[in-house]
Amino acid sequence: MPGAVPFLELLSISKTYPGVVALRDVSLSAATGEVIGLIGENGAGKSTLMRVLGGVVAPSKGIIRIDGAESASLTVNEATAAGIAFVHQELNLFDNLDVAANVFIGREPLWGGPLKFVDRKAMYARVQPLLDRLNVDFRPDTSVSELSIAQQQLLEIAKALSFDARLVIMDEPTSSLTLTETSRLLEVVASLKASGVSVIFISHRLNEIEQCADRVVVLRDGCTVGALDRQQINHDAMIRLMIGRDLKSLYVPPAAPPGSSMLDIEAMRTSTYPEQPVSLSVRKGEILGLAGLIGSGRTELARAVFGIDHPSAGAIRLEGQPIVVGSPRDAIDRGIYLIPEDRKRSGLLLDVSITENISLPDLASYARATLVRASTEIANAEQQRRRLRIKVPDVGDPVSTLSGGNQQKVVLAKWLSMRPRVIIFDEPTRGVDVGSKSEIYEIMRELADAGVAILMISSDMEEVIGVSDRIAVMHEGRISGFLDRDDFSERNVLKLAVGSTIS
Amino acid sequence: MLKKDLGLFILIVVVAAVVAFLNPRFLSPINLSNTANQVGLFGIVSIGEGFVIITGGIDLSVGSQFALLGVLFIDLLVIYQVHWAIALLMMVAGGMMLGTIHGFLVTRMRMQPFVVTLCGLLIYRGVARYITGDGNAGFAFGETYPWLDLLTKGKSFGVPHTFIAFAMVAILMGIVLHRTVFGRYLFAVGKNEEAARYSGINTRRVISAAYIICGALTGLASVFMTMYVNGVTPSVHGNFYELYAIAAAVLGGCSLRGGEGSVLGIVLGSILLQLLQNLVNLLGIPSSLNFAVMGGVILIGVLADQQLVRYRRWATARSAAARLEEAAPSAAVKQSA
Amino acid sequence: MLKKDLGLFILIVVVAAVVAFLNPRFLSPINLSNTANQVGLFGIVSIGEGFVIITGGIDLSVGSQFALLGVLFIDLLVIYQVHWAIALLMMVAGGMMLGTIHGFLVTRMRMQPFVVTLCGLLIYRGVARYITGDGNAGFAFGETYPWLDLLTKGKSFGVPHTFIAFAMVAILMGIVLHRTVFGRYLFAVGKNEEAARYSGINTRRVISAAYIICGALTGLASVFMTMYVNGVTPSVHGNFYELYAIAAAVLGGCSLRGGEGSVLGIVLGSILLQLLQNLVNLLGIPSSLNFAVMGGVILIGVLADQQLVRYRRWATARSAAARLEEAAPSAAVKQSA
Amino acid sequence: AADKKTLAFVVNGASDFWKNAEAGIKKAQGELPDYNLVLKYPEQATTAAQQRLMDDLVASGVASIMVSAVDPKTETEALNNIATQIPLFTTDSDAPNTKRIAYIGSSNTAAGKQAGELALKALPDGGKCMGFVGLPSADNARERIEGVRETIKGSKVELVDIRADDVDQARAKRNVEDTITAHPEVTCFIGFYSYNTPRIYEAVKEAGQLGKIKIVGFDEDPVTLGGVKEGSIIGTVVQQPYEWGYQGMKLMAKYVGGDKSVIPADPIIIIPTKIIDSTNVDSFWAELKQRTGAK
Ligand SMILES: Nc1ncnc2c1ncn2[C@@H]1O[C@H](COP(=O)(O)OP(=O)(O)OP(=O)(O)O)[C@@H](O)[C@H]1O
Ligand SMILES: Nc1ncnc2c1ncn2[C@@H]1O[C@H](COP(=O)(O)OP(=O)(O)OP(=O)(O)O)[C@@H](O)[C@H]1O
Ligand SMILES: [Mg+2]
Ligand SMILES: [Mg+2]
Repeated sequence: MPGAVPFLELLSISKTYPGVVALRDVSLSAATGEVIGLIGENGAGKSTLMRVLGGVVAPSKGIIRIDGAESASLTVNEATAAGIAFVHQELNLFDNLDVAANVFIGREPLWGGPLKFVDRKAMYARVQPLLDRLNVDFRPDTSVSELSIAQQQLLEIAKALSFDARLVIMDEPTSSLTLTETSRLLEVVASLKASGVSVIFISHRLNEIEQCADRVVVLRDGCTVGALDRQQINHDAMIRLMIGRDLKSLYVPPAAPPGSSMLDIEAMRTSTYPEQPVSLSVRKGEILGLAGLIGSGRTELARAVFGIDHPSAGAIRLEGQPIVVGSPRDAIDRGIYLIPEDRKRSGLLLDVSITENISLPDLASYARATLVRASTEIANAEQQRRRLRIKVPDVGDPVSTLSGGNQQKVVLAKWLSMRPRVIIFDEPTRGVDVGSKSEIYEIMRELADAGVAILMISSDMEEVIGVSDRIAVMHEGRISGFLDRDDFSERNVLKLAVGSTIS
Repeated sequence: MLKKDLGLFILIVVVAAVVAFLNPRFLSPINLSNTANQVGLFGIVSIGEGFVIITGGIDLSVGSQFALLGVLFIDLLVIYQVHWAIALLMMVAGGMMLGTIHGFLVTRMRMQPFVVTLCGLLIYRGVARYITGDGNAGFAFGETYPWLDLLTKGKSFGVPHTFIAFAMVAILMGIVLHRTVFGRYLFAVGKNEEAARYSGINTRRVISAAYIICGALTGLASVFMTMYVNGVTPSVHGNFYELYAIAAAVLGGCSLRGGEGSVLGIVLGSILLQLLQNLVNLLGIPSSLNFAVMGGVILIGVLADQQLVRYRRWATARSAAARLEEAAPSAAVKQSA
Repeated sequence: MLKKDLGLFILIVVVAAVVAFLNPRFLSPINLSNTANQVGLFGIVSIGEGFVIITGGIDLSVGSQFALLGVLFIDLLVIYQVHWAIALLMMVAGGMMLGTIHGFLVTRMRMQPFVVTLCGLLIYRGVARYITGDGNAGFAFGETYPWLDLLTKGKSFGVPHTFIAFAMVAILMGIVLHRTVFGRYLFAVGKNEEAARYSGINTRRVISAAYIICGALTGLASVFMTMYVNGVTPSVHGNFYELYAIAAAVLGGCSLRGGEGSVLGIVLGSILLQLLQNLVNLLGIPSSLNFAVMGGVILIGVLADQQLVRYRRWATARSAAARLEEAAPSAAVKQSA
Repeated sequence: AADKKTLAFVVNGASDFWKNAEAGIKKAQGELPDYNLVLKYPEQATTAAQQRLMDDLVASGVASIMVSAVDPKTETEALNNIATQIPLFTTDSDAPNTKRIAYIGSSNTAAGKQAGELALKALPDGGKCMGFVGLPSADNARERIEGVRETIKGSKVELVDIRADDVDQARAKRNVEDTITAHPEVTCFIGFYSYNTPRIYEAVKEAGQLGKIKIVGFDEDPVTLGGVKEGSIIGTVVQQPYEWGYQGMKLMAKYVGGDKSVIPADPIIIIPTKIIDSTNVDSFWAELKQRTGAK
C-alpha cells in the first residue's frame, strides 16, 4: 500500500440541506500518492463530500484532520493552503477573462506591494508548462469565451495542477471528454501519483476508475457503503456496492429487425461546418449511435434537425415525406423530439414542479379553451412517474430537488407523454449513475421496439457500443463512417472519430 | 405564492386600521373613493409592467408613453375631431405598437430590456414635447365629451370607473396569467428561456406578447390619466410613473430575475402604494417625505418577505433533518479504510 | 474591448466634425472648455456607476444622493461653518456610507440591486427635501470660499478643474479596474459570482467595494455639482442623473449582465453624451428634443455595436470554415449506409 | 384644537419662493388664533399630484383651500370639483373659468411687461435678448414671456429664442454657457424662473462677460438681489408672495367666517409686482430678511 499514513482525514462528516441529508457520518482518508476512486449513484453525496473537503461548504457535523490539525470546517483559502486542489463537477470559469487569468483567479502573482497589481508576465510564463503537460491546443492568453466545453474542462484541470497540490480532487473531470482526452488525463493522474500527489477521482465511467484507482470508496444515500482495494476493483463489484444488486448486460437486441426509414437527413450543412454536407438516416425501431470527438458537430446537427438552429442547406424527410423544420414547434408537432445535452440549461425549469415541466411541451392538450386543467396534468405526471420510476414523493415538488438521473427521467417524461416518432438523445446519461443509466437504456429500447427511431449522440464509448444497433461516427462536421453491430469495437469507432478509415 | 400575498394583505389591513384610527376621515366614502380612483389610475399599468417583469424584462418607458399617448389622444379629439371611442382604441393600439417595437428589439435584436426601454423613456417624452412645441395639450374650456367623461371619471354605486376598469383588467389578466397556456409560457420563459425554447415554445412571440400587453394596458391607462388631469404637459406628465409601476409589481412579489409574480400580488402592491400616499396627506406628514415613506415601506416589505422565505426554508430543513435523523438513528455503516 | 472603444471614439470624432462644420464656434476654446466641464461633472459618477454595473448590479440612487449630499454639504459650510476641505471629505465619506448600506443589503440580505437602489432613490431625495423643508439650500450672495471655488470652478491652462478631476479619477480607476487584482475580481464576480466564490474570492467584499466606490465618486461629484449650480433644490437637483450615468456606462460598453466594461469606454460614453447636449444647443435644435436625441443615439449606438459583434463572429466562422476546406479539399469519406 | 377650522394654502411645487408666502401665513396665523393655517407642497410639481393632495385635504376636512394651480387651464374640472365642496381661492396663477371664489396674486403679464421695460432700459440702442426658463409651457412662463414681447414690440430690442431646462439647474446654467458660445451677438439675458437669473449671473460672471451682457431677472433669489446690488443685474421683477399668504389667509378666514363682503365684484385682487433695481434693493432685501428670518 502506498503511503500507509494518511495525511488527511475526514471523520464522521454529516451535511444536511433543506429536506435532504446529503451526508451522514462519512469518513474518508487519503495518503500520499494514493488515487482514490469515489463512486456512487447520483445524489449519493460524492460532490458534497468533496465540497466539504474543498472548503466550499461547511459540514453540519464532523471533523477534518489535516496533518494532525483538526478543524470543524475549512474555507476555500484554507483548503488551498493545505494543498487541496479542486476540479468542480460544474465548470467554474470566467469567459470574460483569459486562460491564464482563470488559472490564477483568487491567487494572482502580484507586484507593486500594497497596490496589488497583477503580474501578467509571470502568469503567462507559469501557465504555459501546465498547458504543455496536458497537450492542449490553446494558449495562456486565449479568451475562455473561445474555448469549447472540452477545452474548458481541460483548463479546469490545468488550473488544479497549477496549485502544486498534495491532493487533487477531480469531480467527474471526464464527463465531456472523449477517449483521447480522457486517456491523456489518466496519464496525468498516473504522473501525479508518481510524484507523490494524491488524487480523488469521481466518475460514472467505471472503466476509468478501474484504470487509475488504488482504492475505491463507494457512497450510497449519503453513507459509505464499502470500499475496494486495488485487487478487488472490477465492474461487477463496483456496481454491486453502488446499487446493491447486479446489473443486466447493457445491450438488449431489438424485438424485431428495424423497419423502413423514419428520418432522413440529406446534405445538411450547419453553421460551424458550412462546407460539410451531412447525410444520415434512422430507421423505425432502430437505435443509431452517433459517436465522435467533442466538437465534431453532433450537437449542431441535432439542433438543426430540431429547429433550434437554421441549417444553411439540406433537407429532412420523415417517413419519406419532405418536411420543413423552422422551429422546435415544427419538429415537436411532427413527433421529432430532442433531449438536450445540458438538461439544466436547456431541458428543465429547475424550480418549477415536475408536473409543470412534463406538461410544458404539450400544454395545449391539457387545456380546454386555453385554460389549463391542472387535474389532467397531474394525472399524466403521476402516470409518467410510475412508468419511468422517478424517485420523488410528490410530482408537485420542484425538479431541482431531484438527483441528476431522476432529472433526466423528467426530461424524458416530457416527450413520452406525447407521440414520438423520432427521439434524439444528446448525451442521454451524462452525469447519470449506472443504475439510472440502465433504466434509461431500457426505456430507449422499449421505445424503439414500439417503432420509434432513436438517434443517440454519445461520447461514452461503453454506451455507444453497448446500446446502439448501428453507429455513425462524425469527424469535423462530416460523417466519417458507419459501423454495423459486427464491426463494433472501440478501435473502429476511434479510428473513424479521428478521421481515418477502417482498413 | 398565496402566503406572500396574504402577508401583503395583512400589512395593508394593519396600515389602513392605523390610519383610520388616527384620522377617522380615512374611512369616509369620499376618501375611499378618491383612493380607489388612484389605485385604478396607477394599477392598470402596474399589471402590464408585472407581465414584462415576469418574463425577466423591464419596461422603463411607461411614464413617457403616458406623455406621448396622452398628447396624441388630445390631439385626436381636439384637432382631428376623432370620435372618442375610436381615439381610445387608437391609444391602446398605439401602446401595443410601442410594445411591439420593444419586443422586436429585445427578442430579435437581442438588446437588453433595460437599454431598450431607457431609450424609449428618453425618446417618447422628447417626441411628445416636440409635438406640442414644449407647450401643453389640453381641451378648450367647456369642450366636454359626456360619454368619455362618464367612462373615465364617473362612478357607479360610488365606485370610480377607473377602479372598476382596474378590477376588470386584473381579473382578466389574472386568468390569462394563472390559468391559460400563455400565462404558463410567460412563467416558463422568465424562468429559463432556453429550456422553454427547447420545449417548443415560441419564446420570442411570448416575450413580445408581454411587451405588447404592457403597451396595451399603458395605452388604456394613459387615457384615464389624461382625462384625470384633463390635459398633458409632456415635460412632466407621467414622470417617474414607471418607478411606481415597478415598485407595485416588486412589492407584489414579482422578482426582477423573472419567472415569479401574481396578479393578486400586483393588485395588493398597487393598493399599498396608493394607501401610503393617502396616509401622508391624511396624517399631515410633510409631503416632502412622501417618497421617503414609499421607499421605506418597499424596502422593509421586500426585506421582511425575503427573511421570511429564508426562515421558512431553514425551519423546513431543520425539521426534515430531525425526521431523517430519527428514522435512521444508526444506519449500518460499513467502513473499511 | 479595444475595438469597441475605437468605434465609439470614431463616432465621437464624426459627430464633433459634423457639429464643427455646421457651427464653427463648436471649436472655440470657451465652448470646448464648457463641454469639458460638463463631461467632468457627469463623468465622475458614471465611472462609479460603471463599477457597480460591472459586478452585475445597478445604482439607481445616484441622482438622489446628489440631492442629499448637496444639501448636507451646503449645511455643513453655511450653518455649521465646517472647513470646506473637511466638508468635502465628509461628502465622500457620506457617499461611501450610503454605498456600504447598498452593499450590505445586496450581499448580506440578498436583495436585488435594482430594488435596493430604487428605495434609495425614493428615500434620499425625500430626506433631502425634508431637511430643507422643501425649500432650497444655497449660499448667501457674496459668501465665497475662494479655495473651494478655485478647486471646483477654476481652470488650469484653460482646462476646467472638473475635467482634470475627472481625468484623474479615470486614470486612477482605470488602473484599479484593469491592472489590480481587485479589478480582476470585479470582472470575475460580475461574470460568475458562484465560481468566484469557489475560487476563494470574497465576493461579498468585492461587490460591496463596488458600491462603496460608486458612493465615494458620487460624493465627490456631488460637491462639484453643488458648486456648479451654487445651491441645491432637492426636489429637482440631480433628477434623472442616474439615467445619464447608466447611459454613459452602457454606451461605453458596460453590459448590464455584468462582467463587461472598461473605464476608457465609460469616459468616451460620457463625452459622447455631453457632446450631444452641446450639439442641441449649438445647432439650435429645440430643447424639447434634447432627450430624444440622447435616446436615439444610445439606441443606435448599442444596436450597431451588437450587430458588429455578431457580424464579426459570423465572419470569423466563415473564414475558419474556408481554411478547413482548403486544408482538406477531399477528405477520404467512407460511407456505408 | 381639533375643532379649529383648517385653512390650507396649496402651492404648485417645492421652492424657496413659497417660503415668503409661509412667512405671510405665519403672520396671519398670529392674527387668526381661531384658525389652523397650513401650507402644503405636492410631492411633485404635477397636476396629478396636486389634485390628489387637494382631494385628500378635502377628505381630511379642511374648511377652505387657496391654491396655486400647476396648470389652471387643464385643472378646471378638478378645481371645480373642490370648489363645489368647500370655498376655493386661487393665487399665483388664476383659473378664471372655475367656481373659485376669488383670485389673489399678481399678473404675470404685467410682470413680464415690467421686465420688458428693464430690457429696453438695458439696451437703449437696441439689441438681441435670449430668454431662459424651466417649463416654457407653464402659464406663468408663457405670460411673462408674452409680457416681455408686448413691451419690446416695435423697438429695436428683439427676443430671439427661449431655452428650456426642465427645472434642472445644471442644464439651466449650461444653456447659458452654450448661448454665450453660440450667440455672441446676444447681449441681454432674461431669466424667467427664480433660479434662472442666478444661473445666468454665475455663467456670465465665469465667462468674464459681466457688464457686457445685460441681465434682467424675475423673483428674489439672494444671488439675484446681490447681482442687482452689485450693479451687474439691471433689475428684477418681484412678486409679493408674502402678501398673498398674509392677505389671502385673512381673506379666506373672513369668508369662511361668513363675511362675503370682502370679495370684490370682479373677484380678482391684484397685488402688484415691483421692479427692484439698484435704487431700492437694499430696503427690499432688509424687509425680506426680516420677514423670513433668512441668513
Ligand atoms: N445546494 C444544495 N441544496 C440542497 N440540496 C443539495 C445541494 N447540493 C446537493 N444537494 C443534495 O445533496 C445530495 C447529494 O448531492 P451530491 O451533489 O453530493 O451528489 P453526487 O453524489 O455528487 O451526485 P452526482 O453523481 O449526480 O453528481 C443530493 O440529494 C442533492 O440533491
Ligand atoms: N454556442 C456556440 N457558440 C460557438 N461555437 C459553438 C457553439 N456551440 C458549439 N460550438 C462549436 O461548434 C462545433 C461543434 O460543436 P457540437 O457541440 O455540435 O459538437 P459535439 O460533437 O456535439 O460535441 P459535444 O460532445 O461537445 O457536444 C465545436 O467546435 C464547438 O466548439
Ligand atoms: Mg456530483
Ligand atoms: Mg454535443
